[in-house]
Amino acid sequence: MSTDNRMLTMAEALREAMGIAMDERPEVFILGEDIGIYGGAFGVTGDLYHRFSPERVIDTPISELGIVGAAVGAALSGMRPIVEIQFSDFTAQAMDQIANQAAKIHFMLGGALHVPLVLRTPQGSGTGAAAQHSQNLETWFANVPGLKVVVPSNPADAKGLLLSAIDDPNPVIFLEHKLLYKIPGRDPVPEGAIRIPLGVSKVVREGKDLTLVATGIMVNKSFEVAEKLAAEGISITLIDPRTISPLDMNPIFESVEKTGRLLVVQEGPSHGGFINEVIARVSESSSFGSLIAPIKRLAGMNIPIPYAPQLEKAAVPQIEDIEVAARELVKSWR
Amino acid sequence: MSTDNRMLTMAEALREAMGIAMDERPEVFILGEDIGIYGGAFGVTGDLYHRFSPERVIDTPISELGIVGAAVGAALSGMRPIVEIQFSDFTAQAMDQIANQAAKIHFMLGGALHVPLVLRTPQGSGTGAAAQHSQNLETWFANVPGLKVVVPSNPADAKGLLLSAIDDPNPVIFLEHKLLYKIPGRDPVPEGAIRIPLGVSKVVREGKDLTLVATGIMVNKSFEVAEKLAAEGISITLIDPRTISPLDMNPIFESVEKTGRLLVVQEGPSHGGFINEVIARVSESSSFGSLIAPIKRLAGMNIPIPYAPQLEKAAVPQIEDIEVAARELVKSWR
Amino acid sequence: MTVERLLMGHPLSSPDHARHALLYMYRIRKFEEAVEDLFGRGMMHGTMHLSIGQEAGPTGMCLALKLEDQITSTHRGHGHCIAKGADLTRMMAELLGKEIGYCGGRGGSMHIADAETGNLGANGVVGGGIPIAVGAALASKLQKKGTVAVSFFGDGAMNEGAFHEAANLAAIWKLPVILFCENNKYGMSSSTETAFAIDRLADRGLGYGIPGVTVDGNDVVAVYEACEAAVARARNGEGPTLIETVTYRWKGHSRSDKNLYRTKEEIEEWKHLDPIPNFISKVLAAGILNQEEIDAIAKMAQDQIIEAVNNAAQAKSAVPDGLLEAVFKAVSA
Amino acid sequence: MTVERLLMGHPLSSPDHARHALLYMYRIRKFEEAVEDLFGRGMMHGTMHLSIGQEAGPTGMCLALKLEDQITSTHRGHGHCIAKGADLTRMMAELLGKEIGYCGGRGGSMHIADAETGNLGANGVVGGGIPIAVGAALASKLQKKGTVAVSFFGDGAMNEGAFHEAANLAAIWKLPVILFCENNKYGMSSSTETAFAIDRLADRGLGYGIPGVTVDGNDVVAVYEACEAAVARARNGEGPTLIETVTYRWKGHSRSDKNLYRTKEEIEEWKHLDPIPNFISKVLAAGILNQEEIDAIAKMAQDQIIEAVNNAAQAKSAVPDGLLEAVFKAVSA
Ligand SMILES: Cc1ncc(C[n+]2csc(CCOP(=O)(O)OP(=O)(O)O)c2C)c(N)n1
Ligand SMILES: Cc1ncc(C[n+]2csc(CCOP(=O)(O)OP(=O)(O)O)c2C)c(N)n1
Ligand SMILES: [Mg+2]
Ligand SMILES: [Mg+2]
Repeated sequence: MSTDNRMLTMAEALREAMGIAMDERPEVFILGEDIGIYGGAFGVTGDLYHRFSPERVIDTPISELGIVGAAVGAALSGMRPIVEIQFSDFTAQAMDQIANQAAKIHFMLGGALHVPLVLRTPQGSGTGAAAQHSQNLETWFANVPGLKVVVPSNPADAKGLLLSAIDDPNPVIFLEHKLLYKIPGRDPVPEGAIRIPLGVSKVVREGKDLTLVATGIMVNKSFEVAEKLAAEGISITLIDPRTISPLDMNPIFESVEKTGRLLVVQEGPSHGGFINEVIARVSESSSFGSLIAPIKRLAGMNIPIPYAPQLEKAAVPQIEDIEVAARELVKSWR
Repeated sequence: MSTDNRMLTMAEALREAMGIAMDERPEVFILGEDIGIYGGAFGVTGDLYHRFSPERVIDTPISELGIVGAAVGAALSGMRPIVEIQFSDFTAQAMDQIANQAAKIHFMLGGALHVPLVLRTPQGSGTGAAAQHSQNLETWFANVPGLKVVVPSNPADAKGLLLSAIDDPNPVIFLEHKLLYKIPGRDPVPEGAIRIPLGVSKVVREGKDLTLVATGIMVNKSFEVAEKLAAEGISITLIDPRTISPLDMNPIFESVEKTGRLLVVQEGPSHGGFINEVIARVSESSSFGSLIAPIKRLAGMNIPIPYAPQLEKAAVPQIEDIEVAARELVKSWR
Repeated sequence: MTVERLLMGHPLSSPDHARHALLYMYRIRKFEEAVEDLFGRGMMHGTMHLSIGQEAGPTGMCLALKLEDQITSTHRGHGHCIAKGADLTRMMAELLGKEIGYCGGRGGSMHIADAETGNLGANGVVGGGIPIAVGAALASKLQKKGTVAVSFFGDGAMNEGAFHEAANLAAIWKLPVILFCENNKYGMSSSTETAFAIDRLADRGLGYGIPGVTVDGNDVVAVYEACEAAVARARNGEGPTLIETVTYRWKGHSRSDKNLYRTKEEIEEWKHLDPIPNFISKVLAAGILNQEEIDAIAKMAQDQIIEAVNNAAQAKSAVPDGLLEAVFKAVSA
Repeated sequence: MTVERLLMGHPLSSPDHARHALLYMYRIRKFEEAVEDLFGRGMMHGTMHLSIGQEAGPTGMCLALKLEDQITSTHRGHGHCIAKGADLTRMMAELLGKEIGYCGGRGGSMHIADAETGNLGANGVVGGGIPIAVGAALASKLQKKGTVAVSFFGDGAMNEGAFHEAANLAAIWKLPVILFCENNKYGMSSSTETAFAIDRLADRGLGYGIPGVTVDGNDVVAVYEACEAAVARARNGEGPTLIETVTYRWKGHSRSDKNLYRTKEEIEEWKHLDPIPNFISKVLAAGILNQEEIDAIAKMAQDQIIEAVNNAAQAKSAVPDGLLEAVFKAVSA
């Protein structure tokens, strides 16, 4: 199969990355609930259980705290575990091992040990699974020093970033929007062990009227808006940070200096949400002087995600909302 | 004792509030680790165990998830529990019951039930207890819709806010900086059941050159700076939001419109930290147009809190740092 | 409906009791079948966890409970909810995202609660309801209400820290709570053989000083008898009981389940242990009801479900207005 | 120092073994006394949790371990750390916030780890180290290393969800791990009588299918024998063991403890059960060492601690430079 037409879904791309890493390094293994015969609640591990062995794709009981803790211990002992938490909402169960143990051990122990662990988990709304199965929790992790946090928006990035995350000697939280699992990206997924370094923002498209910074699934929604508005002569630079810790601000600063307008978009609730970091960094930077309009933020409502589809949609930014926001920002601040 | 000279410590003020609430309502009770005979790890419950009974001041095993969950169940059943978590770091253990249960039940159940629960816990650095006992975790809670979050900076506010929190039919996270427990505030603590509503920011002092928004212990440090700089002719409006969810922005907008300069200060790590919300709200508001200088943010370093005192101090904003930041912002943007 | 709920007692103790037990088991069965059908036809949203095959557990348990007694339930919660006496229309309406639904369309299947019948809610979090039930029992004790709380949970939930911490609190405080484990052999795809190194899950009680009993979870009579004893203990101030009911879920864990982790034969075997005919044969043997009466009960249940579906389908869909105000209960002045 | 660490075997099996056991118990005792003194004189910062009275547990356990075997420890971790063979100067330097300290002054008492001796770290979180030890044992099994992991934890930690989930994983995967509970009767102010509804904490093993043994935690010989058997089981692939050692902490939980929750008499009683004289009398009775040799060991331990304090005190204080870079291990190119 040629590289050009490898239009994988994100689930396929993630699986490919894990398979490559497991072929490369015997110390890589996966553990999680229903990742074996079942193939994962969202089918991400798929056939890895059969391709490798029950010793390398380990099905666990329903014990998030225990399995993340076990992964920490294994990581301290020469292994490179990848833990899958079935829904990001249940990282709450494992928060001590994530935030108090994995994140802090290297620093707290003066560098004596380190924790090469990847925690992959699906987040986000849109499946009708309601408040306890639909959260975006990147804000929790981003504010914990010692964690790297990745929020991929497409299959090709997901693969390259996951390979880097597995290589990384530090704990990496890998937050996958569940609506992206089954859809192919816009770009083909390169074959082989091609890595994308953590901490490099991607300029998805360039424009001169507006800088739009979006994370995860909002990158896709924003892309559609940018294409549509381009036809109307509104030209948008779309930036996908890809890793939110560390956060690469340079392309954002550069773009803001060019466009003078900034719109930031995240799915999670706005109040105290991560995307504010982008606003804060611009506000305290010298790019601040280039702004010709107030910064605009679009984010989820400050409510738990409701069940009924018509309510669920209202809770998070939709394409139309982004369009309205972008249009307004450009039009009313000419 | 006259009201004028009741210079209580924050621990005393909190204890007084709990005692008043327990006298007022039979459904108020406290549960937590070592809050009985021991009087609490930081002495906050003190003699309440003796004044009331072991049934109303319930000593628990070391089971944070269990006791917060039990408090949720009791709150659903007509009681008004106050849970003390010995260190805020261990809210990580209870995060499912806090964020997935308490916060969401009222909304998720369509209003059928509600959770009148107060979770009190000490946070912050400065005691040499290192990375797992020194975090500021308000960012986690603020981004969870359904939680109210209080960060008191002084004994009088602490008392009035805690009384309101206990009255509130919703879950309230009450984050007490542990260095404040033993020091009296600047203002006397009124006697009796005087309540301070949640969601009202306090203008601590007024000035015309700079708006300084600080939370928790940073209010005290900022106050000292404001007083010192006043002598040099730099006049600062200091605003203490007191509750960060809900967040009352009005006095902040008003002040920014007057001063044109904004400095925000929090102890917790800057990356993705809560205080960014203040920046975001100003940036997207009409007050944005009044800014004559970039917004400045001062926050903890993005590191786990280290042990040795000289390192610990370096990790979070000190009075001198606030002074330098305030001075620079005013001087270089005249 | 609520009057009917007040029936307590041994399922074989009178025709009314037998009728009640049977009606509730049928209701659960038919409700779940209707849900499956609606999902299959794309008329329902989200996910679903059906309790077909597990009807005897909640029915037997709730026959030992008063209306004021409380329960916490699970992601697989329709059975518990029905057994405790919930309104079928409001349940179905919730699943269809309607305003009259128990949660006004905000919660869906995994979050139905019913304050009137003491149901503190289903729970999307495995193990999440266990500490909550313990807290309800603590409230009962503090308020001297004399009520009992029951936490339903699956075998899988027993490996969560929440179970452990809650069980210990219940034990040391001798709380009036029943830890009701529905051991249906699997937590999603993981079997109890792989997830436990013990054979009898009720043995977990030993580590807390809680009596543990294991019963046939497909026998509503056996379940009732164990529950009745546990409730009596609880009301007497003697503390919690851990009841393990051995049962089986006929359907996949949720819609997307391909059942790769178990055999068709195993599923068929368990279908032969259907709790409904199991109870019917006892009722007939005891001569409490005749076949005609039994058929009428089945029909009544079916009619009630059809009515619930129709009512729910015609009800007004939930609208997004007021969501922000719905997050907090208003502070009364 | 590391050579010395390699001594394994029964404490009464030779003069060297007896000397080793005694030296390590004395080291722990004297180290803690020095820490108490330094804190008292305001020369140390933070908090401290002393293990005076509990010296036999870690000493007995570590006599059954190889250097490569791993441990996870607790907030009360000095004893575990010393018993596993850590360098006393680097430990003391850490407590004094020095650059040569085990954590470069970044961790302090609650976070000392020592990769060389397999100590994965003390832990400020009660129960935090238990799943980590299980993970180390999982790594040992996956890598076929043949090493054993030990998790030290207190009675209080057994009521954390972390204990439960970790114990079950260890059991179902038959991991080479030892769950070593130091039951010193209290978790801070809460007694085992109030925090548990069982008498023997080792009974918790029953719920997981893990053998549980209870031994006199002040008898280094009894501890060693139980540990030796558990280590053999673990290395044989037979899985985990839960060992409960019954012991007592003489000092308050931490510096601020006023001991209001226990009586002076109780403390005095336990002081009579001092593990050090307890072992000395056995050594003398067996004629393995004489009094003079024993006195020399006590003095050697004391001298080693004085030397450690002096070295540590003279070392360079940690400086805040480079803290930001210390958060992550550099990604190698
Ligand atoms: C804390 C948590 N972890 C994982 C899940 C995903 N999940 C939902 S149901 C389920 C299986 C539960 O098994 P069990 O407790 O036996 O209940 P059953 O489904 O068999 O009724 C899993 C893993 C969840 N909802 N919550
Ligand atoms: C998760 C957590 N909860 C609470 C604390 C506060 N705390 C520190 S030590 C301790 C008592 C621990 O008791 P135990 O496990 O018996 O150990 P011991 O102190 O007796 O050695 C408590 C409550 C903590 N450090 N971590
Ligand atoms: Mg099950
Ligand atoms: Mg103890």
